[in-house]
Amino acid sequence: MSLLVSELKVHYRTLRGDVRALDGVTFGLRDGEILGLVGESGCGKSTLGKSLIRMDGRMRRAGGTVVLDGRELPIDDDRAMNAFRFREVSLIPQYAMSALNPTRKLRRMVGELLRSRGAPLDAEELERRMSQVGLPREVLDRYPIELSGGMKQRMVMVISTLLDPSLLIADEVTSALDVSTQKAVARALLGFRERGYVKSMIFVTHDIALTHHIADTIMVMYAGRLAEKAPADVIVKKPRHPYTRLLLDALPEVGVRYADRRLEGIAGSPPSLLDPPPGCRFRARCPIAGDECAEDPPVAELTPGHHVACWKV
Amino acid sequence: MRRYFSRKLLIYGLTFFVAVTVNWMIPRFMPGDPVASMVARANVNKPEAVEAMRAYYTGLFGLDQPLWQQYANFWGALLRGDFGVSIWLFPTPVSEVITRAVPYTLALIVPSVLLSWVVGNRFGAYAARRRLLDNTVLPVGYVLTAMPYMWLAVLLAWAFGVILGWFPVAGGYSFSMRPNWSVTFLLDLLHHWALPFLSLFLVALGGWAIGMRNMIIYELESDYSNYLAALGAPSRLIRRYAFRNAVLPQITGLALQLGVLVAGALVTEIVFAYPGLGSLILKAIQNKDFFLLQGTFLFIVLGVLIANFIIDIVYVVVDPRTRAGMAGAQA
Amino acid sequence: MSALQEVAPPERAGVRREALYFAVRNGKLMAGFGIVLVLLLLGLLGPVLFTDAPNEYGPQPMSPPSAEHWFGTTTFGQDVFTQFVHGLRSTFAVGVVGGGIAAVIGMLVGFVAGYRGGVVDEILNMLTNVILVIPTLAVLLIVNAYLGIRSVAVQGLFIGLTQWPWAARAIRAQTFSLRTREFVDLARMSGAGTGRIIAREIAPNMSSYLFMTFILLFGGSVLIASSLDFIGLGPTEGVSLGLMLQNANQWSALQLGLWWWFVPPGAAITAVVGALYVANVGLDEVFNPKLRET
Amino acid sequence: MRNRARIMIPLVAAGLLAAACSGGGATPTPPASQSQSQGAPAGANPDQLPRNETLYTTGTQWGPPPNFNPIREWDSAVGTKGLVYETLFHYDPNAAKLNGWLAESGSWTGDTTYEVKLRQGVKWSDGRPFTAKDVVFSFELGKMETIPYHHLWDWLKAVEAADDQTVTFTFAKANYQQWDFNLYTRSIVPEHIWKDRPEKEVLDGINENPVGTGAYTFLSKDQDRVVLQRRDDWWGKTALNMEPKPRYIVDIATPSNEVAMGMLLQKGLDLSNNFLPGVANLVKGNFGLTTFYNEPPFMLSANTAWLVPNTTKKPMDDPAFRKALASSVDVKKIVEGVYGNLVKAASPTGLLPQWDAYVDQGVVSSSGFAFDPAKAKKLLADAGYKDGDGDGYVENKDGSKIGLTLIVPSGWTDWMESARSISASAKAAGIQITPEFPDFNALVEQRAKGDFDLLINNERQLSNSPYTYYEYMFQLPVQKQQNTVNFARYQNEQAWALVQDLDQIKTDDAEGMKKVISQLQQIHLDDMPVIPLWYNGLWAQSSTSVWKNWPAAAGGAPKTGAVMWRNWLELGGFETLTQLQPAAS
Repeated sequence: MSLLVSELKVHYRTLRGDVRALDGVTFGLRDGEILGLVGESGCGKSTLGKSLIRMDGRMRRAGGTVVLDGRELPIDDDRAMNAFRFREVSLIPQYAMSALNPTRKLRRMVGELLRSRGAPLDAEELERRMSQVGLPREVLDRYPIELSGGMKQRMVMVISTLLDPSLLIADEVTSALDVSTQKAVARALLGFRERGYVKSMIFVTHDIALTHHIADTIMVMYAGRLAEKAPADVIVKKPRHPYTRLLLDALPEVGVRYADRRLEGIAGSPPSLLDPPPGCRFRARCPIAGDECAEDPPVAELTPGHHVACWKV
Repeated sequence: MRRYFSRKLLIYGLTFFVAVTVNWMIPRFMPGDPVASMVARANVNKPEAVEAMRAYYTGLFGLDQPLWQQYANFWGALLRGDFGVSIWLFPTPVSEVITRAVPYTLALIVPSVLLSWVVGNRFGAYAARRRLLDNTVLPVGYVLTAMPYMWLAVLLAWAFGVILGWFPVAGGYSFSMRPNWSVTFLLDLLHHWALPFLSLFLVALGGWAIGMRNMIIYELESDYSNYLAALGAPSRLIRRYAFRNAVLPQITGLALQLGVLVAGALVTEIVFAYPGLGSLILKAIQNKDFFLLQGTFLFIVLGVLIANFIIDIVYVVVDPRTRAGMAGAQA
Repeated sequence: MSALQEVAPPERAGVRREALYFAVRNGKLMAGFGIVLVLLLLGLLGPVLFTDAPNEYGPQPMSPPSAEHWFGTTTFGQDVFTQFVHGLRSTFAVGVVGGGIAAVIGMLVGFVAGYRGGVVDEILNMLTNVILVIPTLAVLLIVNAYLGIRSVAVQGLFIGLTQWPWAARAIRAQTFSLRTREFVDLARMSGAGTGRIIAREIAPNMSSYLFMTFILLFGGSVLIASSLDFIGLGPTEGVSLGLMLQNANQWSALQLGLWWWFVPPGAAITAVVGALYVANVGLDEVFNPKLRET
Repeated sequence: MRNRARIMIPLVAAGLLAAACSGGGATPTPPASQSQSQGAPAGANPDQLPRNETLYTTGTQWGPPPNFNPIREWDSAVGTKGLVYETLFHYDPNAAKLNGWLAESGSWTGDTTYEVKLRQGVKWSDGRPFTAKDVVFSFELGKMETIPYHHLWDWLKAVEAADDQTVTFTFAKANYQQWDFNLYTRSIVPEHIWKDRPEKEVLDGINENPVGTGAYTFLSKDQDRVVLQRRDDWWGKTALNMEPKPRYIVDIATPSNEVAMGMLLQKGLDLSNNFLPGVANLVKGNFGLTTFYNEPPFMLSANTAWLVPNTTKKPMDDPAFRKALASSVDVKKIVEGVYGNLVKAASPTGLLPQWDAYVDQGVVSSSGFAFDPAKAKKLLADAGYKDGDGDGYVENKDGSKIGLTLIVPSGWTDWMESARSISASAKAAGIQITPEFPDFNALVEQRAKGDFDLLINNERQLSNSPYTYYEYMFQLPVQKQQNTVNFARYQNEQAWALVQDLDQIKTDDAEGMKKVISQLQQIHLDDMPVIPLWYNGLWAQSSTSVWKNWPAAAGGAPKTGAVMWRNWLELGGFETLTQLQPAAS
């Protein structure tokens, strides 16, 4: 196991109290595995992604552990985490378009970043990796403003993986791109794994269709909890959790078109995570909910690698 | 690049034209007749002599010509560097009166503006997101920037000049000195310069510190800062980048503030009897010396325009985005 | 923050309630507005409660602060506190008039230039830039000399007329970024005119920004007015804090030990303007969650 | 950026030094032209003036020294006349007599001829001898139409040099009083330098390197000062047995009174001729400051401040109204409240205390006035001014409202306060007066055109004769523009004839003068063309830290005025300098 997350609880401090954005999530990630993390807005997938690399000021770990390559990540200790960031865990942020300092030429910026982390800049390696994603070396002598959106995205991808991190978190990297670019990004990510730039990857998205192309395993989250986790094919072809099924039903044809909005097309809305009611959180919207759903459903491993949190399976 | 600068130059040229025209209009709008007041101050009590003097001065100042002629003459004289003759300091040419005063004003304004800008930016950048400093240094900054220049200046003059006796309260250099290049004299100059400089510096300092503090907080919350933090970059690097980017709006701010800073310098000079343009303007106002007024204002406008242009150039050098944009436009 | 919004989708009322919530808990905002409010009340009620004419000579010249004369008296026996409350009133008046007029012009020019763009923008921008560099003092001088009568309101008016350019610039930039937004497009497609779009769509979306601009203009006007007063270009009728400073200085108050004459007016200007600036930062934090201290 | 900022700071500092130094370095006059010819003693051009040999003065010049032209008696640099250029005589107001200066003596050799004997051995600062030709040349400059003493030639017929030491003046009409005034007022300039100057140059020239006969020469000048250096070969040392004590005089242009007060307290200033409000407190306290008197009014008197009514307007054209107005003004309140007792209330005639001998007490006691609101009301009522509408203010005889404005220049704070005070006390008598503060220039124009109701004026200084005072009051004819005198536009042929008669009386005929002056006083007090308010002080605050023996009323101290004002050095200001003693000795 490369990554082992157990019973992770992360809360947001807000005016009205703690929002339990992540409420006891357990899962593992094998070496070389790409995990697709899907769910509708507010399900906790972004919180999970952030928690693994950099919590923001209002996030707090309420319990649970994260172990990466046998070492526990001090996720709620911002300073201690620095040792792991970039080298062990890295991030391709959602905001890749604006992630680059506008007033530095890229070569200098990358150099300064690496030096600040005590790693020398291997210009040759950098240029090689850039050419692998189709970036000419001249890009390094430009300012970010001189690059197109796609170029910036690819540049960020290259930078983030320069130190060959064990775990890469790709947070909604495709949502701002058009379909063909999305595919290119997906291919590039796969290429990174093949060449060993990254060991494993968490691909956070709400686009279940795209995930299917890239991920080995897909994890569906709902309201801060794991709903279902299984190999990508299994999730798409034989989903067991009613929520996953509804998600997939909402798509016209799997793998043909992604339809962002459809995910939220399911009637009703998730419960408030401020003070969530006990029991299954999908209960209120679930077509097959029963009395037993008033209690928290355990996560059951139906077949090896296929975990579902539902009383009805 | 050429387009950018020619645009800027057009604006500055237009401004200069408007300023010259406005300046030319000042005396034509002012109540009272400068020749009358001048003659009154000369103690001539024979009516015939008064008339002779009046005619003489009116001829000298060109007030008897048609307006358009006066306006044309004004431009002609201006281009020859002739700002007319001061009435208050008759018969000294205005250009001479100004050239004598300008070094003092420049010596006061340039260092206080630049230093307060540099130091204020440092302070603000340093204090931002550091709770202790943010809660101690910045309130001081707010108080400083909200102070009327002359109030602080008078308090400083009183405390350090009259009470403690550490600094002189008037003059550009000791009244016992004659200008020379000795170290003693230079120190004496600095001694007289210190308090006016300090009051200008302090008030401006607060403004820049606060501006920078607010600016840099925006930058520290920006995406590139977050990305760097996520990659474990030390806060030193992040702050450096943020500072660099926050400085850009501060440069623009410098250009915007120039007028206010000049006004502050003028008031401060008056308080400390510093022999620069400020004291001159006050006296020109009081004595209705409109040639002198025109000259000083024109000079200030010109100075501000030049400063603006320098800032434009600096901005282009510092901000790659303007250059990149221009490179794109050319390609 | 994005997580928060995900959890509870925002509604307008909610946002407003939240702003209010943060507002009352923002120390900077509360302290700033608190000070301004106290001084404002003093300026509004003071002249009513202490009806003495502020320039009336009293029998006890040069007396230090006492129970009878809270801020002491001037060389002429005038009660400094009475002058002070009257002065506060004119200072607020100058701020409101000057800041208000500058804000209105700045908004008009900024909105129109930013929204219309093109030639209109070019012309307005050039006008703005030209006025921006001309030293305010020159214009104010002509006006002061020409009009002769210098009331507080006229002073405020002309400060306002010369102070708007930077506000216009800032508002133009904001408008520029707003005009391509969806809701503006929508309004345009539905056939709304320029004025309507500006009033209904653009202005409300930057109302907090406009308010903060006004605060800065207010503070600037107060400071400019005090400088003018000090040079002797102040209102000839009535009392203002700047005139008090000028008088105290001209009559050598500090040298003669009458600190109570010179210190309060300057301190009050500093307090009003400083408190407004502090409140402004507080407001910024309220409207802009990223800036809140964490 | 970090590195750049670090470099920037020393750069700025260096730039400042360069700027400041070029500022200082650019301004001094090249001293060579002055020192070459005067046999400069060693150390004549010190870079730092020794404090114990230097006198620091202020209160005359408010800005950069504009010119060094003695013809421009009203705005030339301090000391141009009196220290650098000299006059034929000085006038001693205490003894009321002329003292020979460049002239050893002068006398009327006939009814219309005056002969001046000049001193021997007087040299211009360029080494050339001073002769009768220079005197003739200087007075003949007045033939130019724009020269301030051009009118002298209305009654002066000829000036001739009988020999090198004798000058004879021949008059068409002998105006004795005016002539004495001219004798101690007009500068004598060197013919050999001035002879080729055209009229424009004579009147408007800067006269950059003045060559005079005086005890000082200009050493340097700058924006805010002029520095004068004593001539050790000055003729007066032997001829007059006088020597001004300060080797250097630095006259400082302070932009405002409060700055002067600050410098005085710092002991950076020896003599301040500024009006320093509240200085009474400092004199009483232990600040090392002295004034002429150590009690009110602290100062000698220099001129009279009048309330001037425009007698061409209703109701100021009515003497009864003017007298009522005079009784309504509470001058004491102004003296105490506004000036803190630094000025003295004027006597009803307004003649300065130095002219007390000319005041006819009989006239004053029968026709004088004093502050008396009841009397003012009665005078108004008797003359037919009644408050018909009950608003507290009287109306004109025809029932129309009286609303007068009193103008004083904006920024003249003491006068502004005084105007407010006058307005308040007139209100008590039922006269409505609103103070207004136009700017000085506008006021000058209004004053010249007669476009005003009331104003305050003090433009006549102490002189050798009350003649100048009454000339101011009564001069005729009234012009469309009244620029310097008779702002009230008061027309009284008899009074003007009397003033001219006074001019014809020899200055040693005190009784003859008194007789005419008594008649003039009667007219003044009966008709009140101007209302005397108070005597402005000869503002002089001295610090005793470096120089002592300043003029004072008490003990054996000098009785001259300690003053650097223009035209006052001949009235005792110079003599004061010769009486000073270093405080250390």
